[in-house]
Amino acid sequence: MSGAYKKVNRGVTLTLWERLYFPEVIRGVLIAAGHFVPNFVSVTKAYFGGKPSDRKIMTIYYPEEKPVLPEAYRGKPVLVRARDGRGKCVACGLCEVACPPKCISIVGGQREDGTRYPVTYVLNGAVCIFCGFCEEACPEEAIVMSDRYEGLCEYDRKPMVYDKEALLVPEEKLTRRLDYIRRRMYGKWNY
Amino acid sequence: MELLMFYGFGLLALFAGVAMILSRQPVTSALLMILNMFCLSALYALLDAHLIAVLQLLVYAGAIMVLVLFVIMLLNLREKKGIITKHQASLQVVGVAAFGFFVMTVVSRLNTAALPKSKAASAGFGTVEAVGRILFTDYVLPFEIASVLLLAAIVGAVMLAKSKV
Amino acid sequence: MADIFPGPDIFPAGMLPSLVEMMAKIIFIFTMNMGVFAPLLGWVERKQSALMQDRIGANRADILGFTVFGLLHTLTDAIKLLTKEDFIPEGADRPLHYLAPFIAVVPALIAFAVIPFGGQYDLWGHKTNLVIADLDVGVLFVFAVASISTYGSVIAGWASNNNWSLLGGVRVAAQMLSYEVAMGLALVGIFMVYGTLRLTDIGVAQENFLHWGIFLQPLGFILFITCALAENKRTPFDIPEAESELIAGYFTEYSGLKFAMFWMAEFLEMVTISGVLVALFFGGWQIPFVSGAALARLFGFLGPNLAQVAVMLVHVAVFWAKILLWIFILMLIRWTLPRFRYDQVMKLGWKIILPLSLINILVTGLVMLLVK
Amino acid sequence: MGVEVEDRNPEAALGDSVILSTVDAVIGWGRKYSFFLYPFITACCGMEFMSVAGPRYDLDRFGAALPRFSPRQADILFVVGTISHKQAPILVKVYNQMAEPKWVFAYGACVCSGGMYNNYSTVQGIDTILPVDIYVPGCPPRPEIVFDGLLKLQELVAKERSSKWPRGAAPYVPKAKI
Repeated sequence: MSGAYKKVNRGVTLTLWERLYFPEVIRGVLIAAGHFVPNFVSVTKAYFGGKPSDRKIMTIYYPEEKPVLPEAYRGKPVLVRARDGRGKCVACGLCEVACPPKCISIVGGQREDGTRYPVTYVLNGAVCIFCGFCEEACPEEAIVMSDRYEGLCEYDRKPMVYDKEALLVPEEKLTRRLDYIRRRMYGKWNY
Repeated sequence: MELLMFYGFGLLALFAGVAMILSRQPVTSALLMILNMFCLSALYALLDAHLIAVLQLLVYAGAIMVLVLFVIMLLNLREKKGIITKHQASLQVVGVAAFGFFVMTVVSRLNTAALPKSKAASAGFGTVEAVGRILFTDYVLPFEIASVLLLAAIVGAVMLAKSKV
Repeated sequence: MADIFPGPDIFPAGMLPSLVEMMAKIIFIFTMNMGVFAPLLGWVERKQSALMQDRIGANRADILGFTVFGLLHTLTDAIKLLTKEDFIPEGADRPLHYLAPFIAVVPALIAFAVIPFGGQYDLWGHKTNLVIADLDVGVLFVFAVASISTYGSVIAGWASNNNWSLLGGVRVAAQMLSYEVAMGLALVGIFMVYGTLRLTDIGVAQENFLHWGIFLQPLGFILFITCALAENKRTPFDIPEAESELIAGYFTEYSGLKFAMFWMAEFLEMVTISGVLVALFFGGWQIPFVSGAALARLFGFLGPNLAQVAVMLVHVAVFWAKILLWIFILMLIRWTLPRFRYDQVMKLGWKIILPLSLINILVTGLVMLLVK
Repeated sequence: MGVEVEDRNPEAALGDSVILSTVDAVIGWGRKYSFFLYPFITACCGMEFMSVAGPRYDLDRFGAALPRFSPRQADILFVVGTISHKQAPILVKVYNQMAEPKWVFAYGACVCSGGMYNNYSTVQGIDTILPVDIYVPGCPPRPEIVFDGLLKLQELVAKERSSKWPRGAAPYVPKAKI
């Protein structure tokens, strides 16, 4: 054979001790046991009258313990109901355009005082991908991503199509997210 | 009790043997043969020959029949074709005749010959120690010759299986 | 077996106590295996793997809010598997498809007949030997039965009329055949050291802590535990049921209770292997540095008979505790090591373990000659 | 069969302080906490599925963590990832191979409704080919949402009556032979 290729040693050549295999098996088993024993002790301690913090395992006990959500968490998208009771949405259709899976459909209308509002605002929850583009596109802070993740799963697809009433949430409940948008998102885009 | 078990296992062994021959499915035949070996091993155990019983299970029912099954399963013999099916009827007649002749000979011989009386088993009969002692004193030469024969067979198998020397 | 079936004269003197003793021992072993270990090991496997992986494992099944560390999940599994559709594929060999799970389970139970779970005790003048069948060929019997258990998997693979199952069955046959030879040879050293195949005698010989099999036969021990793992068909050697290659191997087409039986067979085999390991290498029922006589003196205040009962109970408890320890270690190995490739398994069996066990026999013989 | 009396649950009326178990309730309880799942993973949701099954969220706590790769032994078909029309016959075959009782878990927007891929190549929601028991939206769904769906499915399973089974083959018969 001509030396046309260069042999690369990727550090996988084993020493004799490693090639014996058995010592390495014992080492691996000991590592595994090193995980088992402290976990076993801490879980048993937590079970018998200890604090949950005694548990060294990082598993979240989901339905009983809720995860701590970051501010940037994007849950169910909701429409903001302003303090005067009306929705903030003006049916400009920017979210409809920005939505990647095209899950929003709006029929706009005009009130007697000249302000625009959505006659129907339908958001298909089964299609929505929780990307938050609608929130970024919205000039009125009318649609924001809430931190709601419970109750989105359904036995049927029909209840997953949300209409305007199902989407409207009072502004007071969304202050955290609105603050976050103003601080981070507008700051980022330098409005 | 012992007699009852002897008849039970004996009949089961006979049934398994006959069913093995009659079965059309090769895998079923092989399994019935395993059952037959199992019964034989039980009969050995009833004769206090524990080592032979266990070896029967270990070697014949365990190892060799696994190999047989292995081959049958890989070949997947389901339908038999060829010369045997063509002349099946005549072959059956010949087989029955031969078997009948064999049975008649054996029965007539057994009727005339006096069966030797069985001796009571001595203490420690059939144990590993007793069998080992006999193997390595009285029968040491046949034992060694057998081992050489097996060694030759192994070497031959390796030579045949090896693609290049 | 002459002890079990005492000849034509029905009810000779002293037969009733032996009959009672025999039944008690059989029932005890049966409950320990089927009633305690088979369900418990499912739980142990789940919880232990979870804790090894820094998880918490199944813990949510509850009756009135009591979860009992997730033990009830075993019960839910049982209920679900009982009520699941029992499926037989088209073109399958129906009788064999039914038979295979039973052939897989039964040998694992039978093998326990020769494993002593306690010594010999003199209870109210009746000699009690805590082993169901004290066979002269003890360990060979275990091998023989283990070789029979192969058929459960092989038949299951063949009867399912499924290519993956068939491949799994063939792999089982090849693997068992290879490792049985090596396993038998690995134990020859032990037989040479103790001079007997009878498991009770080996147990008695291990009364001295330094005469335990693991100290006299360290290499034999390593070889045996490797072969035993291979016989058990669990993860480092689970090529017959390799999920990434064969879906689920020989039990691909099994559902519901029959699948559960294969599962149970695996667990029972694990108990049996631990039993053999403890009996041969880990002193059986013996406690290190505490002989049975010393223990009897300790319980002397109870009177001779009750003291023997107490010693018996302690020994049985020690034996099962050792089995639990071994099951823990086997589980650790199962959840630590990745699966071997098929050719690696064969190479390990024929080219490494078999020559090493032969060398072990040679060295053992030489040392025994020198010591004499 | 007459009119099915729904939700006349005496246990709930007594504040869950007693168990008046009918056989269905016991079976439902057993099935609810013993999902052996068949992960039918085709796309990116698979990564999130690993996170669900991993130590942080730990699917095993619900008794749903013994993945059986043989459909005969699986109870719940996790359809994880986009199902293209090319893939649909395979999915239907796997569903039909599963032993009753069986449930289908639609994991992610693509499986629920086609999601982003509103085009010629993608199945617009697997409920067009299979009966689906629970829809979990998200792209991919957060582990919390998955657990929410799993708990909801457990409720459904606990209340089921045995008359619901067997459910039979999927309504969709693929034209192509696979």
